Amino acid sequence: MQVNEYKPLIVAFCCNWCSYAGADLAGNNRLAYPADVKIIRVPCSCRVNPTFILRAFQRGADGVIICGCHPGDCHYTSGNYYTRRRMAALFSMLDFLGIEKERTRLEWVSAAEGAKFAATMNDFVQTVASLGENKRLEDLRCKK
Amino acid sequence: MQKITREQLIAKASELLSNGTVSQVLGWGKGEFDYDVTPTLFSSAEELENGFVFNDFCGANFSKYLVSKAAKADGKLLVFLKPCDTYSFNQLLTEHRFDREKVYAVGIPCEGMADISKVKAISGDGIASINADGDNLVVTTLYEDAPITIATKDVLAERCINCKSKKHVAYDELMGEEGEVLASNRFDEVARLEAMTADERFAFWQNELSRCIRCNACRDACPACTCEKCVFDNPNSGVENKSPANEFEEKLFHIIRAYHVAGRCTDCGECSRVCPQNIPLHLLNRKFIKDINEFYGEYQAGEEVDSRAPLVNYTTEDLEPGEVFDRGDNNA
Amino acid sequence: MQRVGVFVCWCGSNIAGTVDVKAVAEALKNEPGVVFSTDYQYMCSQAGQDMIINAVKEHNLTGIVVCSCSPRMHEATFRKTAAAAGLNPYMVEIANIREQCSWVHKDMALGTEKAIILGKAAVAKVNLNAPLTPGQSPVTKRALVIGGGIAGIQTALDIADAGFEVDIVEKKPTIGGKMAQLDKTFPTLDCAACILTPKMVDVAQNDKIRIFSYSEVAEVKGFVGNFDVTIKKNARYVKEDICTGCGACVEKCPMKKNPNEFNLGMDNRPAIYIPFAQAVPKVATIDPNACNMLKNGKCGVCARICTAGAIDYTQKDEYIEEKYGAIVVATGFNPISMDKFDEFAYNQSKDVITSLEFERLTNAAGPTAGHLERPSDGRSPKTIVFVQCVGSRCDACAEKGKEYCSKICCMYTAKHAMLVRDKYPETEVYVFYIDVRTPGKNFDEFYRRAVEEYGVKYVKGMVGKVVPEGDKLKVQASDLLANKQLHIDADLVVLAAAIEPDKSARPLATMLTASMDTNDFFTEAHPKLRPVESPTAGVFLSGACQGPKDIPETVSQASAAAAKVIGLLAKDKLTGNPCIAHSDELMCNGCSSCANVCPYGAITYEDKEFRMPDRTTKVRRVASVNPAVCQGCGACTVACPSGAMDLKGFANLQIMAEVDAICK
Amino acid sequence: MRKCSLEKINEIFAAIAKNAALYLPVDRTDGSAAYKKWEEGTVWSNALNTVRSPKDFFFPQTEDLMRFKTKGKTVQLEDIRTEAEAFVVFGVRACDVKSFDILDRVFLTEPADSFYANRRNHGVIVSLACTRPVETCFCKTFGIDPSAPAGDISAWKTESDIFFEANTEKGKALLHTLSELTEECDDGAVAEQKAKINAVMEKLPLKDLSTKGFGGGKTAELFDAPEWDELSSACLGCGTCTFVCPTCQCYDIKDFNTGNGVIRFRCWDSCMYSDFTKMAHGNNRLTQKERFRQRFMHKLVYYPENNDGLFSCVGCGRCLAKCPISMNIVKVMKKIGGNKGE
Amino acid sequence: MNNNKYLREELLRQSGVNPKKCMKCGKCTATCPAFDEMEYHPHQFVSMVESGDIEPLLKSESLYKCLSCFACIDRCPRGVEPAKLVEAVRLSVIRKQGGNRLSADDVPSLLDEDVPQQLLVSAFRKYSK
Repeated sequence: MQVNEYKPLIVAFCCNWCSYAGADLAGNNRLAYPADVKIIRVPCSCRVNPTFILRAFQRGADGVIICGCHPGDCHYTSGNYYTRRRMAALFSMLDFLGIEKERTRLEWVSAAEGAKFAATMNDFVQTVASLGENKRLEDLRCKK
Repeated sequence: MQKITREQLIAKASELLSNGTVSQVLGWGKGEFDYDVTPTLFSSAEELENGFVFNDFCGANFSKYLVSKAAKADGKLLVFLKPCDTYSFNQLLTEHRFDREKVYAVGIPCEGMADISKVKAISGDGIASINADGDNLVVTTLYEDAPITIATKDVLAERCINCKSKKHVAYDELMGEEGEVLASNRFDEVARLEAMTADERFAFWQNELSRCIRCNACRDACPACTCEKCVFDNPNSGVENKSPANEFEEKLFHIIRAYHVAGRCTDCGECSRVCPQNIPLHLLNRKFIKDINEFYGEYQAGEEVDSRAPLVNYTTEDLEPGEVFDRGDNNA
Repeated sequence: MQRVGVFVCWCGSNIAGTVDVKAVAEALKNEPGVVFSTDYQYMCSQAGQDMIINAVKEHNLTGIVVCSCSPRMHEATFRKTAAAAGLNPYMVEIANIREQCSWVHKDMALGTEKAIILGKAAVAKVNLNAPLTPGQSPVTKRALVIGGGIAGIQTALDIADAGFEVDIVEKKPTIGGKMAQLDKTFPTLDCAACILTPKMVDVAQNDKIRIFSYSEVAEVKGFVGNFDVTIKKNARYVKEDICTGCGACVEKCPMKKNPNEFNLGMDNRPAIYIPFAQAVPKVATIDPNACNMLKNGKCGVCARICTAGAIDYTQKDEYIEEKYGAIVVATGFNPISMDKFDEFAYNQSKDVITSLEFERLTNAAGPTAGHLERPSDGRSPKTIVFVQCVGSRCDACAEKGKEYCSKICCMYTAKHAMLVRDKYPETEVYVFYIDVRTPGKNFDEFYRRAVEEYGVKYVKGMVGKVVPEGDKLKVQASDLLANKQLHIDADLVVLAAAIEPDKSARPLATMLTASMDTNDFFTEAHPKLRPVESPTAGVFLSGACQGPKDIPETVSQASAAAAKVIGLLAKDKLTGNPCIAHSDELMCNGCSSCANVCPYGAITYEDKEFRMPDRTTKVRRVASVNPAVCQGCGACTVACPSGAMDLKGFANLQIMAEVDAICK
Repeated sequence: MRKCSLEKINEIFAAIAKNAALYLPVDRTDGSAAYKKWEEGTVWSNALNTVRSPKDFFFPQTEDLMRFKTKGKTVQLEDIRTEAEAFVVFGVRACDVKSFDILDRVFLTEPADSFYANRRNHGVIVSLACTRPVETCFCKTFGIDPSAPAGDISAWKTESDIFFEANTEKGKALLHTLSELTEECDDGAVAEQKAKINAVMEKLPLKDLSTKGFGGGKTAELFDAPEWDELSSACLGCGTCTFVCPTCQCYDIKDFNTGNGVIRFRCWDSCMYSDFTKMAHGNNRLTQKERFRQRFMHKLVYYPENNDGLFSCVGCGRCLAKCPISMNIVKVMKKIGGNKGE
Repeated sequence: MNNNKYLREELLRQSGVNPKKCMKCGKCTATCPAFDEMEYHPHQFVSMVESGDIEPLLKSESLYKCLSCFACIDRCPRGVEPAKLVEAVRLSVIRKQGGNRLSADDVPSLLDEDVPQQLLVSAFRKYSK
């Protein structure tokens, strides 16, 4: 392993009912993914405010991923449908501002999909790592 | 030149004042020069005669004032609404921001409003007077001996060039003829930016937003931004800030500002009109509108009262955020 | 800021194997607010919990962070521990350093580093925690059942049996629903009336149950435990409490030629009628569209004949307001209209009928007194063709029909075919099927008997068209197994029409803020684990309003819904989830964005007077969240542009603090 | 007085830029002008007015004051003050130059604001006499002669030449470095230029605007003037006027938590904002009317009261041009001042 | 089979038919007025194309017995549109060199007072390139 290998910082917002449980299942099955992924538990993916995502980037995150129940399976029946619209709009806007679209992602991971959770995280970390450090949405004050 | 005249509007306002329909009139007040008008409340025919103006520079959208002024008015408040203003009017009604019973709305036709900076670009600065003459503006300046004639259509504000509708979607009474919803090219500039590479877009916005001085004029003039307290002014919101300390905060403010009005923005263009640094802020709003139209079907905020804004709505078949970018590689 | 205690669990070697727990405890000592930090082998053990309780007392802790397994595992445990230590249970935060750290990262250094960061995030969050108390609301110990079919009847009986009052609202003049119209029931072939009518009588005689027949739900307000319902009792022009159901008026009414709904229009009834002999309540009803007295003020025969004086031509619709703790929807189903299926000539020939009409035709109480006669000429049919899947399993884009399988048709068709062959062995019976679906106890055996013992001719294929010709119905069909086209001269064609939810369900769903699928079936709170509850708290689902169901399934769901209702009504107070949304009135614009996205209708608006800075007052519309209804998803918090709406336990500032801690 | 042909102006700029950062107005694509750092190829704008005033160089919109580093539970204070680099602001109008008199009285009065003082000490202002006053100009109202600007060096531009006159030691030193590029001359051409400008000044629509009725001691008279209601009625409460104003000097001090410490910084604030000077009890000016009144009372009454009659407006006209609703100090002065009714 | 795979894709693309939607109810065949004339029936077209067993269809007279009455399209509960598939198979044969079913030379012999001109025109369109 290289000593100075670039380690991206990934913030993952996971809904309590599906994706957080999916992450737990990945743990139960010992399915490894990089420690760069830090999970924040939210009741539903629809709790994720765009400001949280921007804040993560400001504070030095290199990628932000939101995970929720599959469409139709939301614990709250429709929360993830709102998430889907909000994130489609937000991600498109970030892209419009020239911010790498690969740094943001929305994935549906059910409580039974531990393997999908690990695979998704592995893929996302790799994608973000290949982009390098987040320069376009960083706040230099937080790096001093 | 506007099809409706100051005199007609004063006559209408005076009539409504005298027959008791309204107790106050929200109109354009005379400024120091021929192009600077101030939204003003008038209570009598005399006040109107002295201070009311209507000319090619009456662009300000009055709808937002209804939130504060209608509640305070004793009787009904008369407001003159251009077609674009009526969309904001409806949107505010949808959001229960003022009492419809307190307002008497008169729809007036609009031929497009002039942008004084475009006038100055042609005539030079030092404007002494501007008068409308048919389809032209006749400008005299401190430096030119002869009056300069400028075609009004050459100095229309950006938002008027791309006017989306000459049709009023709300009024109690209509003066002049009703117009049509127009097929405008208002998304062309957004499409042009979309066609750029991400790097080019980043450079474009970096340049534009770096000029922001966070005067909040865009927000404060916006008829969709009527929050009792804006998150950016609220120390408990976690995102409060007063000045853009760096590029991040410039972006944060403008992304969230546009996001908060996404689906509610009627594309009135006030944000760009009032920006002292001429940042094309309306492009951010239009990007959201364009996306919403393409993702979820055409939606015009304010077209109908009580319509549900797309971001507080959904269908089970909506596209995934990942598919947003698959619709055609816009970097290709 | 809190006085935080950090407790790092080893979980034996589960955590300690890949995370340096001592280093984690040490690192977190330096976090703001942390006054105590330690580690232990099994934090969830009694010894571990005692350690927490002692530390709380010794260090005056106000907040607890446990770095351990997933909160889905032991959050409840540690909340109880906190409560035992005298803290508010919601002052606990868990850092998941097992499932989401030690088990997925093999490198000790990386694992430890991440565990510290997760711990920091939990500390940052707990510093902003506030004690939360679940809201409590009283429960009105009475249930409303909407729909008086077998689903509603069973639910009502079960609830009443548990000692709670139940009201049934039925829009027809009698309860009984579809089952009352059936002849026999599969797979046992016992008579529907024989098993249903005793239950109807039970309902009528149960003093806990009130029946609002010929009534509808007009308005629903309130929330779980506290619904305010307005019931519209349609004028039936007969005083229910006086009418004895003797039937003299029915006999004497001169306006006899009105299509009899109960027999699906296959015979007539008078303007004043009792739907059937076992109707409950057994009282007459006047059809205002048929009664000459009501229409023209001429007649009055029934009033003269009624010795009890029950007739009241001046009766008006009546609105009754009642309070309920729970509402059960049991609005049932109807066969779809056959109007669009021209190929089967339903509208051209009286001898093409639906299966429900067939039921009436074979029912002893039906228009033919149970003799199988062709509706057109009364002859007994010699050849009968049954067509399966008419309007079921259609393409979503098709203009006619439904996408789903109606589920009950295979079995009732087998029943019909078998009964015909049993009673009229000389009759030829064809059943055209796509698949025969018989998943149920004794179902396939039943179907096999129809084929093997009763000689019903099952043909794999579909009827392409039916053409009336003379007194015959020319049926053109495919026999896919023989690769043949069949031409049958039939006397009767019976269509297994798809079933759909009752039309009253959609407006009802809107009133209840209960969600529906695209087919207008009510959706369950969870398709597998909460199949009899609607996502709207306090609203339960019984029978075919939730999806196609046969009788045994309906009855079991009805009892299940009743059990859920009983469970709810048995409580004196409802304790909510304290992690719910709340709105800051000073910040709220009243724009309705939050209410638009709320899946539960938990947000209402009221006009409130506010004192303005300039000492004037202003009335503003502001949102308020009903704590009994809110489930705490947080959709509203993001929809709210002003940030007035926030979620307790997952507040904006708390989540941002977590983000900050993770990213620093 | 020294002069130089305009043809050689870029050589002048290059010479200045050799020793100091040089800022001058440059045209932007949107038709406005803004100060930019000069580098080879930068074209000096003919426009006089810039959207933002040169006060930004001495009192920037945000400025870090100090930093705390936190490690565990220890806090370490970091002094981040540094000597400002030498810089020259070139082409400052007479009105904008005057604004520094006003800012100096606020920031340099003991206890002096060391951040501002630092920049003032290292900055040289080269002013430029007006060449083309416009309709929004009213500097004369405040006794400013646009043809005779102050500054470390005053400059005049004619069709062909540019003239310099040093007023301060700093100015002399800078002008001295330019001696090879400039030549001594008389003030004939300058006098001619002055006359030209003054002739235009007579044509300005706001030439008769007077400060009559304002100044120290007028608080009681003006504070409760009924006109404030009407004047402030349309005010949106944005900060445009404040932020383009060369004399507005209010700021807020805020902390930014970086995760590893705290940056204490100051940033411009606007008395038009609802969260301006927020105190423990909340805000002391609760309505937009009060906030609006504060701005103009400060400029026209409070400031002169404390500063020997000096008004804190220089008539630059920026707020007239930029206010989204075209409400401005001129309208206020006309409505409630001594010119009332004129 | 590779060739068939290509042909299958091509037929599905041309016809716009998705045979996977078929639930094999046979209503198309039940309703087909040309059933007796046809060797392969509408439902067989659907299932055979789906399974790639297309050769027999290419050779079958059924291609020219289909009346294109579209009854099967109208009646199909799943919106599969078998007639479009029959059409696509027929076209794939006709469009090959020498594949014309009806050539201009054949027309004079078919002329008959009882046969409407229109019928010949449409037959010509249907059976040749």
